[in-house]
Amino acid sequence: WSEPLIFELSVKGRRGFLVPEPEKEVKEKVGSIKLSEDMARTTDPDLPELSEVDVMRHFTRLTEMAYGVDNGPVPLGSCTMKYNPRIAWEVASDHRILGLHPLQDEDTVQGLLEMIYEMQKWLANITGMDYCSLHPAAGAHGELAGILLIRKYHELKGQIDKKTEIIVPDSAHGTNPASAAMGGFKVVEIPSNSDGNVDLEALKSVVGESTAGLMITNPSTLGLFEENILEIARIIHSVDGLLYYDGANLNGIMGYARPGDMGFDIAHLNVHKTFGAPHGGGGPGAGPVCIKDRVVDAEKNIRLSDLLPGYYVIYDEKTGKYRLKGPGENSIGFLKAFFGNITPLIWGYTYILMMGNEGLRKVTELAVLNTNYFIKLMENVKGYEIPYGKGRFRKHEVVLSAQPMTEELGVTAEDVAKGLLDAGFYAPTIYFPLIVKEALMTEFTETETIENIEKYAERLKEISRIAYQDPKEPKKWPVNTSVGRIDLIKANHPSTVTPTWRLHLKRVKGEIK
Amino acid sequence: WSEPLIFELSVKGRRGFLVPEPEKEVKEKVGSIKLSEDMARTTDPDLPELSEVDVMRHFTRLTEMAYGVDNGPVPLGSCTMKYNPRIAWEVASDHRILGLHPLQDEDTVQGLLEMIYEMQKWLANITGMDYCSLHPAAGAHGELAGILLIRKYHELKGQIDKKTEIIVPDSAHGTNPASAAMGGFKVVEIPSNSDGNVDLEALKSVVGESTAGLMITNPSTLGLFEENILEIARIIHSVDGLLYYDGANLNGIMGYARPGDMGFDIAHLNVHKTFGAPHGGGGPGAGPVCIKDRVVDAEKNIRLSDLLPGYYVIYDEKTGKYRLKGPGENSIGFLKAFFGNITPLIWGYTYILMMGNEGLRKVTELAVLNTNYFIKLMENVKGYEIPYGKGRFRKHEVVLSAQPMTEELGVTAEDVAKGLLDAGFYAPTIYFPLIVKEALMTEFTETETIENIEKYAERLKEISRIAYQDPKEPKKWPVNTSVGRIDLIKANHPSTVTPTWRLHLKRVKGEIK
Amino acid sequence: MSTHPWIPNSSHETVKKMLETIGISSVEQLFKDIPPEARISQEKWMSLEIGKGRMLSELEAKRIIEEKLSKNKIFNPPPYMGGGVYPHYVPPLVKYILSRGEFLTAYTPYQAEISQGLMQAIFEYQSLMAELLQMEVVNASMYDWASAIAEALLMSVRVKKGRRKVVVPYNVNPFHFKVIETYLWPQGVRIERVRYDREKGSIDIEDLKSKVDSETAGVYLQYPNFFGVIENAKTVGEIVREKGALYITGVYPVSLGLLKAPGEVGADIAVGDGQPFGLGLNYGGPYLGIFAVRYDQNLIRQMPGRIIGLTTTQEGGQRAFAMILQAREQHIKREKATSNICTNEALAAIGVAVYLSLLGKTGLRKLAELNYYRAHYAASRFSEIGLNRVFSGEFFNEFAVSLNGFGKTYREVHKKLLDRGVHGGLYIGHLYPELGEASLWAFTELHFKTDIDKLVDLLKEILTGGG
Amino acid sequence: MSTHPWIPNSSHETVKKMLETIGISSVEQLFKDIPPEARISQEKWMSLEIGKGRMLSELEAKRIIEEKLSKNKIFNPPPYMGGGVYPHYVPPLVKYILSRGEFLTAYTPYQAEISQGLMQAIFEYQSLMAELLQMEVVNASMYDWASAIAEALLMSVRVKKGRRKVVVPYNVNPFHFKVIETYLWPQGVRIERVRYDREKGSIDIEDLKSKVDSETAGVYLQYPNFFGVIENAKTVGEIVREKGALYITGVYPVSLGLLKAPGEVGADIAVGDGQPFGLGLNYGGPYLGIFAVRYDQNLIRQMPGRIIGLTTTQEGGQRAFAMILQAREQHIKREKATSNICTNEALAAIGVAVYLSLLGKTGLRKLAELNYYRAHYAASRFSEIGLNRVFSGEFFNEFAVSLNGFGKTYREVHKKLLDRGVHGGLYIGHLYPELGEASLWAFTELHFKTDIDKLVDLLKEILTGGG
Repeated sequence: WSEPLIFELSVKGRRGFLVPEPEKEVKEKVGSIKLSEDMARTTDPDLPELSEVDVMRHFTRLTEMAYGVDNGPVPLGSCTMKYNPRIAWEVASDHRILGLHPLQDEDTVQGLLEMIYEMQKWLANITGMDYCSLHPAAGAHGELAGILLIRKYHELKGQIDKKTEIIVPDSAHGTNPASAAMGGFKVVEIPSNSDGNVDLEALKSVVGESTAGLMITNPSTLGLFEENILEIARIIHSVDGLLYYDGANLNGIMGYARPGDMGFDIAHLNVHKTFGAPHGGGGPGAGPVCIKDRVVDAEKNIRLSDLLPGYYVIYDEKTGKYRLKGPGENSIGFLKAFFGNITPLIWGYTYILMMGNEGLRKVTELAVLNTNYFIKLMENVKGYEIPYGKGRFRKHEVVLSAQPMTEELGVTAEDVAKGLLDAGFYAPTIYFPLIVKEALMTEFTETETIENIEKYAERLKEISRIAYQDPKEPKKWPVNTSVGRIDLIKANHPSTVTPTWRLHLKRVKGEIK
Repeated sequence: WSEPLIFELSVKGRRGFLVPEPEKEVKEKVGSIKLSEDMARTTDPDLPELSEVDVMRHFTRLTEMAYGVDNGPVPLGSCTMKYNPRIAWEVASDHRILGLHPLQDEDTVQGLLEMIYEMQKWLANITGMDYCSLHPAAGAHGELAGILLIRKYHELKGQIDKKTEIIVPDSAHGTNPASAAMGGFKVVEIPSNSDGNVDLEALKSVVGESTAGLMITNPSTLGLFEENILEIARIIHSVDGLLYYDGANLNGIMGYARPGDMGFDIAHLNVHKTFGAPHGGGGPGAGPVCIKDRVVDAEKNIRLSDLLPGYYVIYDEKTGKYRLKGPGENSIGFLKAFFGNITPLIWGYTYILMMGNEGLRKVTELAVLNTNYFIKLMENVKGYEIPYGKGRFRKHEVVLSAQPMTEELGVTAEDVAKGLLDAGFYAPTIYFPLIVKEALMTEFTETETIENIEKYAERLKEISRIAYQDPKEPKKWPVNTSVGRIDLIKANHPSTVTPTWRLHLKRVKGEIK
Repeated sequence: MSTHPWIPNSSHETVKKMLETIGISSVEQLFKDIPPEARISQEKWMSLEIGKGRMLSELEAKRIIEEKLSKNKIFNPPPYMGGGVYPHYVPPLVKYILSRGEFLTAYTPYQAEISQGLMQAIFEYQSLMAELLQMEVVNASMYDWASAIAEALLMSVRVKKGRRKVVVPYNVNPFHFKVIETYLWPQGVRIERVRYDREKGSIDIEDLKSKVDSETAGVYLQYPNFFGVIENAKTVGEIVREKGALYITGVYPVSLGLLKAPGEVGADIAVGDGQPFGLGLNYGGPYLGIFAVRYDQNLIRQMPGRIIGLTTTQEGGQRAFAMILQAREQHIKREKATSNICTNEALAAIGVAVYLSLLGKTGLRKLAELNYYRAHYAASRFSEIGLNRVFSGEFFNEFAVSLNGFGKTYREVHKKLLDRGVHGGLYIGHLYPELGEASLWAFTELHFKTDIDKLVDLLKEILTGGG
Repeated sequence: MSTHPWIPNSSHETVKKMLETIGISSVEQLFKDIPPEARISQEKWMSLEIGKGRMLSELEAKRIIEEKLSKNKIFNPPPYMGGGVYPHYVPPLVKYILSRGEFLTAYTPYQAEISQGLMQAIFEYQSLMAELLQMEVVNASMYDWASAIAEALLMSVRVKKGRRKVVVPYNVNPFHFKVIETYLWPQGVRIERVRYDREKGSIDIEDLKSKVDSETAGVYLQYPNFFGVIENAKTVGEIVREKGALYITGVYPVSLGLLKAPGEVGADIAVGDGQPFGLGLNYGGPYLGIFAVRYDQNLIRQMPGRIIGLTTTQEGGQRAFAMILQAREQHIKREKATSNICTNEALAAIGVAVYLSLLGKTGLRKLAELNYYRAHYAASRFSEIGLNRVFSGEFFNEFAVSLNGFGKTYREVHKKLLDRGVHGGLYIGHLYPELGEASLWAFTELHFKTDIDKLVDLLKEILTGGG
């Protein structure tokens, strides 16, 4: 099943949308359009010409060639692909939100501001932090905010010149080191020990004067709770470093532990993971950043909350109105032009409103129960192993390794993944975290049914059986998807790389090498 | 690809929806639920237990195993499967319509009443009739209304005892005779001549004292305009019969001819055909019934408009408000409990508003152009023929016959239809009208693109080629659909007929033979 | 002339190509067989009031429509009004599934192989409804409750050949009764009415007994009845069965979370409206006529409407769905069909299937309980301000009260409530003059305790205050 | 404890089964490795303010939210306000496609074979945008226009190794500039500002020439600029190119129906916001940062963000799509990545693809013309009541006016408009104190002539009236 490109469907003279003519009087008063020759566009962009019918059918068909949580399990580890409740879609796409201009008079958006105000509070309580800014547009954006907070903290304390390093465990998400680098820091990686915890000795050996902070996710990408987190916090704080919490894995501990209680100074959250907003095939997300309001400069009365980015909603007791508070002089400033990504935020608002303390705790419990039930089902399955933290319970996710199968048969994690696609499942995250070879990082969240978890495990076992019978078989997978395995070399080679149809056409015409 | 039944997905203890507990004070004040033993339900209905996630996935998958205009061409003849504009969906599903109770105070629904008022007027103008009632819920419902109008007309004129027959051409939709029978009339069928027109001599031979009226669609189900329509009207009116217009095929003449100008007294419309409301897999529809306001009883000042069913919206000049006018004593009364099917009506309102006179005429032009272009493409294709009205232009549809193929090879219209499914098209209406053997009744409407019409014709030719090469091949079709050909004998046999899962289970348990 | 987004081939280029292929020079030629007297000239056509004459863009149309929609008043909470359809919560998931083009823009599934998903969904509707009603055979829907009763009564006349009378109590929904009259009139079927007990509000059993006889083809009973009072449908059923008539029960399906199902009280045919199950109010439709019969070939053969059945493929025996028993329908049987119905309310039926799948086994009972509790709380609070129930019979979520004695018309009270942004109940004094200034009030899960308390406060103010 | 609809396994039965299989007796045991000091007790947790504490049903939540949403004021026509994002029409078809779960609930298409539809849609976004911008390489989106500029400037520093200065005029969007500052600060990149021509509103070319030098890695120009004035982006491009810096242009994409595209004025990088193309306003997001470069391997290698590419399958050469050039991204390159961005605005990009497919070749030009005409009509009507433009430079659909001389603050005027149900423009006096009581007004296809006439009448009344 394949669908032509939208450009290939174009037929001269077709229209998908009527644009009204300017009113007669308008046209008369204004006369002709006056633009300088330098700037007047002389050829229309070569957009396709289609009827509305064509557009509807084309994109309907494309959706039918895609797969989300609404289709079935998406057990991508660390992505927290939970059910995205439709009621939240209805709320978040209400025209009383869609139609609000970000610079509109505050008096006219009181309902929305109230919701944001509550959301700020709820997120602070969930994380045990003091304040949350809902400004960042994604998890990585929140991380960037966090890193900039660390930078600003040390700047304000006059010690940025020596505070040049951010420490990151080797099991960290790739965004952690990337964010640290964007924040102008050098990244120092520390290893995990066989328990899956940070190697404390290694940590101590790198912590020092130059340590600006440490970024860690807890539970880790191995799904393991960092047992020495309090000690780690002590060590980092002892050199005036800040402890940064990567909130990607919060779904594994809500209601049981809070970053604010573990000694973290800064945390970001992923509303599109933990709080049920959809991922949209890669965004939009929302990545609130939260802080403990520790003192930065007692003399000047600067606290960490003064550094937060973007707008913050406050309630004015006097007028009974909600107001936007812009960033002050010590703030890290703006990370995007206006307020945060309202649609996912309101989605998350609806989710938290409906879950409450009670529901969020249950979310975590079932997410963790699902993980450990799955682990039990995968015990002693030939070809797979679960490295690190032997015998420890996992939280939100678990990382299987297909390393035995790879070594014995040459069947890789990728092959296993394709074998899952053929059974109608999405695949887990593969080859991550980097410290696990042939990793299959699996997160069911609280959404997955026990039947699906069992079927999934069954399929993994079947893949193993097939592989051991005929190791060539898995190399043919997938066969049930709309296309077979993809030529990534051609996709990336400079002479064939094709990021747009325009480039393709130019290449065909020989206008580009 | 198959999907379990919703019952098979049930897992004890699951819930898809939280129902709040009654408030504590409410419960206290009311105490326990008091119902007589005779009437208190003691066992919950055996509905399945599923999470919201399960329900979302199940029905999402079911939609992916269905096919509508949004997926591609649906050339079902006489069904007028045109594009259903999404803007009309947005309007028709607005909460300011969804939330209105039909018995709500008229002052609180002025916007809706205004829209209905305009719609009444527009439909009257489109059809050339004087008044339209938007009460009936479907085309057949509108037909029933029309038939009852005929009955009431003759009753009021004191001639119902002799007016016992309704004349219907042999090419008519099945609803025509069925409606006439529901109206208590005897049905007299008259043949079509080779031009596709009604055989006038045959008509004259059956028209007489007992003729209550004649039901006809124009253009006919052969897609041919009834050339003698004025003469037919004269003949029917000469015996004080009423001429009824079946509006199913209005899409073939809008802006070129109006039933009101052809001598029709009563007409029904299908908003879900002509005016872009969707068919929803079999409804809801809307079937307004329109009349010429002819005199029924001059003395008592009764006119045909006094007979119309349901509510009619009038504008009260004095108060500047819109009001509902209920049926008077001479009305045929109500055909459903409240107003009409608002959602499709508002959908149609939006369609007409956006099209206007200009657009509706263009609709017809392109629908007819598409038909005749297709006919040209199908000229002299082995295995097919186009009976009746040789050389005449068709209007909204054309009926091909696969009779030559059937006679020569045993390949039937049904086989052809399944061959179309395999090519990703929906099939035409088959085996209708009854006067064409192995009929393939095809209507593209104005929606279909020229590319799709050409591909469709190409596929029909290919089917012919394949059939003449190997007549057994088409019997295997379809092969590209989610299931192969279906066992209709088992489906309908008394010992296996299974209209519900409950019956299936009872049969399995031996509780039913 | 420019191309319209909904008419792809209307571009100059494509029209030209098609005309050339056909071998004509203008589109008008395609209409030359229309007699001149029957034709409308372009000028005349363009002079008529149809929309705005010219084609509008979406944004122009949206603006016009927005101005109209803003004149509708939405109440929060919704009107305290039932009378056959009720304000209930509409889950976004139901709306979403129904918005998907694969269902929304499909036709009746004539081509089974490419429409299995649609047919399975309708089959599931039938099957879910079967469990709720405890009946074995359910059709794919009628237009609404009222027309379903009418069709049921007509069916009873077909089944009970020779019997030409049906019996319908006065306390069934009067809006339904009007439709019954319309449908039965051409067939010359006599409708006999049964009185209700002025004290309890339920059917007068003695009167019923006197009216059901060997001429009676069918008897219709609504429970809860129009006054909200729960009939003893079991007792009535016994009376009807004894006389050999078909027993037709009409139910407000939410109440079946608490009340015995039609199948449990001996009904031959069950009807009702699926509207409360996630379909919204829509000012009158689309709703969903429920129509079910118990498993009896004689009944099944006389059923109106479309039915989807479970079967298998011809080869391989894979499970499959198909339209069944079409030999009852108009497109096969024409004037001998059981009804002329074809387009029904399929999408609404699917919506109900989604709704019932969400609610499930326990949800429906809990919903019914909540409705019961809220209404009984309201009745209790009403009585505290002297607004007493007209009838003493046990009720579900709707009850009639009388203003007799307050010296005010219901209309006055109603207008004052409206002024305060609250929409009250349904005036029924004109439908039942014997009850005086009576009105009917319904309470659902959307009327919270705080709403009811506020309503009672307002009513008290209005009834006792001078203004 | 009862099962939650979003947590299927939370039923007692299932929990019990899972616990037994795992071999533990309570869920709590799964959390025993959390040090007691880091744990929160159930009591403490339950005491926090998070939602309403308990789990709410949809209908309870809906009621709470409805009350809040009703406090937002929707203007019809929408605010006469731009400033980087604009009220434009949002086609229902765009909303519908984005509502479909297959896209909405998908993740980044890591598994190519099962996500071809999603990747094709994003590839089409990239390709449509490429035609609009006349650039060959487009990424799958950044967060918004502002962050896209910041990333572009950072990229210029990576590409032009050793150059540590970027040049940004004062007349670019000040909301964007604040973001540029934030992103560039940690890298120690110097930002030099260029003055604007106080008469025309466009960039001061002489000042620009004096500031672009051999230290300059990148120069950013916005056209139309913040004041709505159309810059001569071609001339600026020549100056920038001469100094060997990267030329970054920011565009309001609707204007490209009339204005030369970035690729036509010599831009190396083009940025902008897709918001006007069917995404709505959403009080600040999600929007869509456009990011494109011309075809140059050096540029491509330094691009931030995800890119979908066209390729084939390994066998058979069937057309296929894949995420490409991932070696630039954080999940592969970690601290050496071109940016930390991963989640972007994919769904918004697909929305823009649907929008541009609908508008097509001619629709975009017509839309731009309509915006131009409406704004110029408004400017003309404004001047009739003495509200004159601050700048003389040619503009697209937005312009600044000054209240200097009227003896009123903009705030006063604004409040009075609000009282009459109209939302005026954007006050910019605090952003550009040198302009006094200046405000910026934008006009789009949603502001009809009748709206503008009404606005002018109101303004006249407010400006000349006493009250």
